[in-house]
Amino acid sequence: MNRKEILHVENLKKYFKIKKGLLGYLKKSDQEYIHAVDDISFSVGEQEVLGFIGESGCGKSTMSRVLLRLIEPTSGTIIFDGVDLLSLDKEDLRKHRRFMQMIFQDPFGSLNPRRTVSDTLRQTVRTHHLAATIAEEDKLIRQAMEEVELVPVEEYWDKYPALLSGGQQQRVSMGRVIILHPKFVIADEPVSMLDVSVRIGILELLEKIKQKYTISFIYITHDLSTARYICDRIAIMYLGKLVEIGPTEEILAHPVHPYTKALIAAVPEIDPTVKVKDVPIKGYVPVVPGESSNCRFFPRCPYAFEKCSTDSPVMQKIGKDHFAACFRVEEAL
Amino acid sequence: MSNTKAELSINKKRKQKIRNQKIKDFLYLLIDHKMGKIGVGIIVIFLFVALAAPLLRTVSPHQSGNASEILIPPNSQFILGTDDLGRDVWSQVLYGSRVSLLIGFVSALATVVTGTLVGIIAGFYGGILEEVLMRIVDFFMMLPALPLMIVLAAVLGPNIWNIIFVVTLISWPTTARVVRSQVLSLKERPFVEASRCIGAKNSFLMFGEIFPNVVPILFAEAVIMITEAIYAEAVLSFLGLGDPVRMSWGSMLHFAFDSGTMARAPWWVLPPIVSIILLIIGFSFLGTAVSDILKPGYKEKKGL
Amino acid sequence: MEIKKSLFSRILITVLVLVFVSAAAFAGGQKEGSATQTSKAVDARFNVGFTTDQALSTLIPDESWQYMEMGCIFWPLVYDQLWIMGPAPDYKPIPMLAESWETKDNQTWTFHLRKNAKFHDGTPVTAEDVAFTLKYLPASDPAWEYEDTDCDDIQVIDDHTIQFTLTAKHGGDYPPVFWTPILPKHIWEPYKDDMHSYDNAGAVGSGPFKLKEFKADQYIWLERNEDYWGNKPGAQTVVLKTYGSAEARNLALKKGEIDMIGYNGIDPLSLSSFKDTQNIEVKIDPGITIDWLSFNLHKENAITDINVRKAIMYGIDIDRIISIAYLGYAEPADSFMYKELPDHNPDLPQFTYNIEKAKAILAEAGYRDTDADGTLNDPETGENLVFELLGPSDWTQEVKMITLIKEQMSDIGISIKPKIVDLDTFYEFWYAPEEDGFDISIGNEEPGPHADWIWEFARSWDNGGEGWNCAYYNNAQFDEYLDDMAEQSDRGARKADLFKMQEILADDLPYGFLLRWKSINPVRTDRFTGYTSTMGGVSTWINPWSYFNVKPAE
Amino acid sequence: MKTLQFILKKLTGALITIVAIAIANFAIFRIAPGDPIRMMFKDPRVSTEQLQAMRVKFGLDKSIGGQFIDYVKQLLHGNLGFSFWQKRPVADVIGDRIGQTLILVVTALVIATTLGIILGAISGWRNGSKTDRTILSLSLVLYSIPTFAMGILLLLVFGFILLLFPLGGITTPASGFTGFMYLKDVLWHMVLPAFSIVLWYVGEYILLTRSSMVEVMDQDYIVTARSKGLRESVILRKHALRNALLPVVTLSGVNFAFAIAGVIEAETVFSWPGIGRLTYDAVMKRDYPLLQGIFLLFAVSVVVANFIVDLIYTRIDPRIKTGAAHE
Repeated sequence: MNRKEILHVENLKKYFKIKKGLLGYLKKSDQEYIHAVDDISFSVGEQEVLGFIGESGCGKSTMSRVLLRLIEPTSGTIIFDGVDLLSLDKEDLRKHRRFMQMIFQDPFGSLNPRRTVSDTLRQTVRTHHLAATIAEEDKLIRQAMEEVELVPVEEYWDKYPALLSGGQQQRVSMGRVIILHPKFVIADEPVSMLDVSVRIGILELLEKIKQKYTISFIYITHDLSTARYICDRIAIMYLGKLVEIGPTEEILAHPVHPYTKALIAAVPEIDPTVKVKDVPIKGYVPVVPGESSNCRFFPRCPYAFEKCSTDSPVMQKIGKDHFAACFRVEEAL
Repeated sequence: MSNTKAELSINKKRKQKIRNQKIKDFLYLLIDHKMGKIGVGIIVIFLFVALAAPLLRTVSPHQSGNASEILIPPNSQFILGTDDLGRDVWSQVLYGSRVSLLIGFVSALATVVTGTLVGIIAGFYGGILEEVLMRIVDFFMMLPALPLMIVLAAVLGPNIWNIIFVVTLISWPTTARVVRSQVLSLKERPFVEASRCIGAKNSFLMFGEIFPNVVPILFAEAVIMITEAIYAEAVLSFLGLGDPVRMSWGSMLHFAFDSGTMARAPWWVLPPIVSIILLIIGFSFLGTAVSDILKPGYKEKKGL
Repeated sequence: MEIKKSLFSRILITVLVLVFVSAAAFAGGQKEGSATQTSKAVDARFNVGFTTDQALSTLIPDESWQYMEMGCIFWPLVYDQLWIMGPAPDYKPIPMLAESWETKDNQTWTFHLRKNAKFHDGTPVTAEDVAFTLKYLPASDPAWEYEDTDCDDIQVIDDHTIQFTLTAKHGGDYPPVFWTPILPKHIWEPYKDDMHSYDNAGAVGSGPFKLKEFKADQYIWLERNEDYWGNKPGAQTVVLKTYGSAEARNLALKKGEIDMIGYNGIDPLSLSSFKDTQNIEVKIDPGITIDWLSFNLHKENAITDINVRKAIMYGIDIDRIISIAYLGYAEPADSFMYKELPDHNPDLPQFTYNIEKAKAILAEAGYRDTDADGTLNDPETGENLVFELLGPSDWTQEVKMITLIKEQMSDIGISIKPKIVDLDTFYEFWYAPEEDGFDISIGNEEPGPHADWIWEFARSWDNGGEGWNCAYYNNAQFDEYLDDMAEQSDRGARKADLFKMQEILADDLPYGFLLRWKSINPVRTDRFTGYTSTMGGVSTWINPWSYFNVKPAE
Repeated sequence: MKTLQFILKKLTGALITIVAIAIANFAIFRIAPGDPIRMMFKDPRVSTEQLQAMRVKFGLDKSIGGQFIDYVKQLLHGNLGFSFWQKRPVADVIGDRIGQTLILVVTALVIATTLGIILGAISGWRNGSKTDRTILSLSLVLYSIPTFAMGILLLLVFGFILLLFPLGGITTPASGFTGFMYLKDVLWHMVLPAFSIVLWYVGEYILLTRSSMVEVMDQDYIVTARSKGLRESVILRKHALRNALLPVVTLSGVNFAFAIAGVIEAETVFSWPGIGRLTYDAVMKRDYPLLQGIFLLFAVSVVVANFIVDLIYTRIDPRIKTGAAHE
C-alpha cells in the first residue's frame, strides 16, 4: 500500500437483533443476533478502487451502509480522511458525509419518481447550501449534468425518472454525487441492473470521474468481470467475513481461499489463460449466520478438516498486499 | 448559461406546462370515466350553487315571512315553497350547500393533514413511536363513530367548527393507517436512502421525499373524507346538534321532522334530503373514479 | 342469459317475493287489527297519544314524574290525593281521599279521611299511609317538596284522622298537601329512606285506574279500578301511547289509533289538517303556559340596564310572533297571573310594540352605534350590544320565537345570538343565572289556577330565591309582599299583595312576559264523549278530568 | 407456535384497547361541562344538602382519582354503575334495550347480506356487462344515502302518505298480543326501520362481493374449471362464489358490531326503543354512567368482533400469521 490512505476500517462489526416475539419474552430466551458484518478490517487508498465481491446475502451491502453510518455499526473503527467517523455527532456526520457518497444498484428506485432530473440535482445543492442564488444552483446542476453526459442538458432538465433509460437514470444518480465533489464513493453494484450494452459506458464514466475528481471507490459486486475491469484491488466476502483481499490480477491469477477459487471457477471465461482448479462447493449459503467459533465456510468447504469446525481462521499475509483467512493456505498455494 | 434568469423562467414555465398537462390528463380521465363525469358534474353544480347563493336566492334564507306565507307550497314567488316561519326553502337549500361543502372540505383537509402527519411519522420512525401512534390509531378506530360524535358534539356545543373538529377526530386514524402503510413501503425504496446519503435530514426525507409519493392516495382519501364529513354533519344536525346559526340541510330536516308537518309540506323535507343524497353521491362517484384512475395501468389503458 | 336460470335468480326472486309478501301480509293483517280498534269501543279502551320525549322511563317517584308529561297523567290516575283541584271554571278544591279538613291558624291542619278507600291490593287507606307519605316522600326527592307539605309535626289521631303542623302558615283558597299521591305504607316501608331504590313496578295506589302493563318509554296500560270508592271512570282501559314524533301522533289520531292527545295539544300548524275531519272535534282552550324572557341580572353587561330591558320589550312585536309562530292561537301576557283571574293586576304597564320608542329609550340611555356596524354600542365599555338568547331545542315554538325576536332586535340595533341547547342543559343554565350561561333566556311555566309557587321565581336571590329565581333578581320589598301573600287567608289582603308584586315586577323587569298560547286539542268523538276542558286543554297536570269523565259514545 | 403467538399478540392488543377505552370512557365524561347531579334534578328547588347527598350516593364527592378507583372496582365486578337518569343499574337499562336493537340489526344485516351477495355475485360474474354497471351504480347510490335520510323517505312515503306501515315504535301499544301475533306485530313494525338500514348496507355488500368475485374470476382454478367445460352455473356456485364469499362473511361479522353502534339514525327516525335511541337520550340527559356503559358495550363488541375476524383469518389464510406477527 504505497498510496495515501483515505479510508481505514478496523474490526468493523454489525450484528442485528433477531425479534423474539411475545413468547420469546415469556420464555426469557436469550437474544440472538445475525452477524451481518463480522470483524472486518481493510483500508482504501487515494484514487484507488477496492472491489468487494461476494454472493448476495454476504453482508457487502450492510457493510457499505455501515461505512457511511447509514446504519450504526455494533463496534469497530472507521477513519475517513483522518477523522474517526464513529465519534461524530449527527450534525458533524452530515457535514463529513458530504465527501462520502454512494451510487445505488437500482437506478430507477434510487430516484424519487415525483422529481425531475434538475430537481433531484437541485436537492443536493440545497441540502448542502452549495449555491447562494437560484442562478448559481442552475449553473451547478448544468455542470453536473454535462459531467455525467446528460446532454443536451435542456432535453433532460425537466424529465421525470420514469421517462429515462436505466443508463440515463444511473447517470442522474452519479450527477447527484458529483455535485458534492466527494473524496470517496461506494458504488453498490451500479451496473448490475443495467443492460449489458450500457454497462461499459457507466464504468467508463466512473473511471473518468475517478481521475478528474480524485475519488476513491469501493466497488461492490458479485460479478468478477466488471470488478476486473475497474478494481485495483478486490476483497472477497463470505457471510460477513473477509476471506481474501489483494490486488485484482493477483487474486484472479492466484486465488488462495477455497471460496475465492470457487467464485473464479464459476466464471471460466474471465481469463482463459489462467487455469484455476475446479472447486466443487456443497450446499447453499446458510440463511442465518449467528455466533460461531468455526470457519464460516467450513460446512461447504471441500478442503475442510477438523480444525475448521472448531476455530476461526485469521488473515495472514500470502504475498505483497495479498491476505487470506484459511487454515490450509499452504496446501492451497 | 449567461442568461440564467431567463432560462430559469423558461424552466418554470416548462415545469408549469408539464404540471398543467398532468392535471389536464387527470381531468380528461376523470371526465372520460362515466361515474367521474356524473360526480364532477354534481359537485360543480353544488359548488356553483354555494358560491352564487346570494345571486340565486330570492329572499334571505333567514327572513321570516308574513302569517300568510307560512308553509305554502312551491309557487312563482317561492320556488320550493316556505317553511313553518314563512322562510324560503329554496334559499335555505342554497345556503345549506355552503355549510355542507365547507364542513366537507375543511374536515377533509384537517383529516388528511393530521392523518398524514401521524402516518408519515409513525411509518418513518418505526419502533416505539410507531407502536404508540398505531395503538392510538387502533383505539380511535375501535370507537363507535356516531355515538362518539354525538357525545362530543353535545359536550362541545353546537357549532360548525366543533362539528369539523369532531369529524376530524373520528376520521384521521383511517388516513393515518393508509399513509403509514404507504410510507412503510416507500421508506424502503432506494431513493430515500439515496437522499439520506446525500445528507438530507429526516424531516426532508419524510416531507420532501416520501410525502409527494403519497399525495395521489391522499387525494382519493380526501374525497372519501369529504363524503363522510358531509354525512356526519347531516346526521348531527338532524339530531339537533347542528349549528343553530347556520341553516344546513341537516338542520332543515331536523326542523321539518320536529315541526310535525312532513306529510303536509313535503316541499320542505324533500329538497334537503335530495341535496344531501345528491352531493354524497357526487363525491362517492368522484371517489370511485379517482381510485379507478389511480389504479396502475389505467392511464396507459386509456392511451395516455 | 344462462344466469337467468341459475341459482341466483331463483334465490333473488324467492327472497324478494318473501320480503314483499310477508310485508304485505303483515300490513294487511295489521290493517284488520286497526280496523277492529277503530270500530266501536268494544272494551271501552281509551287511547291517548304522547310523543316519545314525553314518555315515562320509570315509575320510581323521582322528579321525572312531573317533567315528563306522561307522569303528570299517570300519577293522579293511579294514586289518589287528599284533595284535588276541581275542573274549570272555578277550580275549587274537591275532596278525594280526605272527606274534609280544617285549620284554625293556617298552620296546624286536620284531615278526615274517607273510610271506604282501598289500595289496589285490597289494603285500606289509613292515616298511617298519609303520615308515611308526608314524612318520607318530600324528603326523597325535591320534586315532592313543597311549602304545603313541609311539616314540623305529623300526628295520626286515628285510622282516618291525621293532623300535622306546617313549618310556615299556608294561606289562600286551597288546603295544603296539593298534588301529592298517597303511597301505601306497607309496600314502601322498607324503602322509606331512599324511595328511589324501589322500582315501583306494580304501582299500587288507590286511584281510579290500576296499572296493567308498563313499557318504559313506550306505553302505560291502565285498567279501571273496579273496587274504586268513588265514581268509576267510563273508560275500562286507558292506554297512554307514545309516538316518535308529533306528526306520527297526529296521524294516529286521524286514523283512530288514539282518541286524544296526551299533553299540550297540537301545534297550530297541524290544526288545518284536522279541520272538517270526520269524527274529530277540535277544542280550543285558553292556555296554561306563560312564556317569558328572563334577563340575567348577574351578568356584568348592558342587560342589567333597565333601559335596555325596556327597549327590548318595546322592540318585540308580540302580535307578529303570535301570528307567525302561533298562527294567532296565543295572546300577549303581562304577568305570571292569567288575565281572567281576579288577582290579575289590570293596570300593569303594557309594552306594546313601538320600535321608535325602543330606539328612543336606547338613544336616551346613551347607546349609539359608534362603530357603524349596525349594532349599538355600550357608552361605558364601547362594546356592541350583543346578547346570548338561550332556549331549548325541544321547544319548537319557542325556537321559532327566538328566531323572530332576533330579527326584531336587529331592527333596534341589538344583536341577538341564539343559544339553542338540549332541554337538560337549558334547565341547568336557566336556573343558574350566577353561572352566566345566558344573557337572556326564553322560559315558561304552567302556573295553573293555584299558583302561589310561581312567585318563587322572583323571590330575592339572596333571600332563599336561589333555585327558581332565574334572573338573579333581588328586591327585599317584593319578598315581604310574597311572604305575606303566602300566609294570608284573607282574599282582599292577598289580592292587594299580588297586585303590588305584579307592579314591582313590571317596574324592575327581571322578566319580560311574552305570551300565553292557546291549547288546541282535536279529540275523537266517534268512540268517546265527555272530554273535559280546562285551561291548558283536555289533558294537563291540572286536568285528569277527561280520563275520569269520558264515556263510550253511543 | 406461530399461531399461538399471533393469538396472544392479538389478545393483548384487544385487551389494551379495551382498557384504553375504559379509561377514555371515564375521562370523556368527566371533561364534559355541566354538573350531572344538577341535571338529574330539573326541579330547581333541590337543596344543596340534597345535591350533596346525591353526590355522595353516586360517589361524585370524591376526587377524580377516587372516582376512577370506584369506576375500575365496579367494572371489575362486572358492575356498569347506576344510571343517573333512570335511577337503576346501567346493566338493567341496557339489558332492557339490547334485545330490541339486536332483533333489528340482525334482521337488517341478514337481509342486506343475502341481497348484497346475490346482486354482487351477479354483478361480479358478469363483470363489465350492462347488468353489472346497473347494479354497481345502484349500489353506489344506495351506499351514498344516509340511513336517516332513507328512513325519512320511507317513513314519509310508506308511513305518512300510503299509510302502509306503522310510524314508529316496536309493537302496537297495549295490544296484549302473544306468541305468533306478537312476533308478527314486531316484524310489521320492523319493516321500515330495517329497510332503511338494509338499503345502506346492501350497497356495501354488493360492492364487496363484486370486487371479491372479480378477483376470484381471474384465478387459475376458474379458468381451469371453464376449460373443463363445466356448466357456468356450476362453476359459479361450486367454485367462484364459495371463494368470493369469505371476505363478505367476515365483513358482516365486523359490521354487526359497528351496526349496533350506528343504528342510532334508524332508531331515532322510527322511535325504535333500542340502544341507539338510548344513547341519544343518555347524551341529552348527561347520564354519564349510562353512556359509559353503552360506550364500553359498543367498544367491546367492536374489539371482540375484530378479534374473532382476525382468528378466522388465521385459520383461512396462513399468510396472515407470519406477516402479522412481524408487523
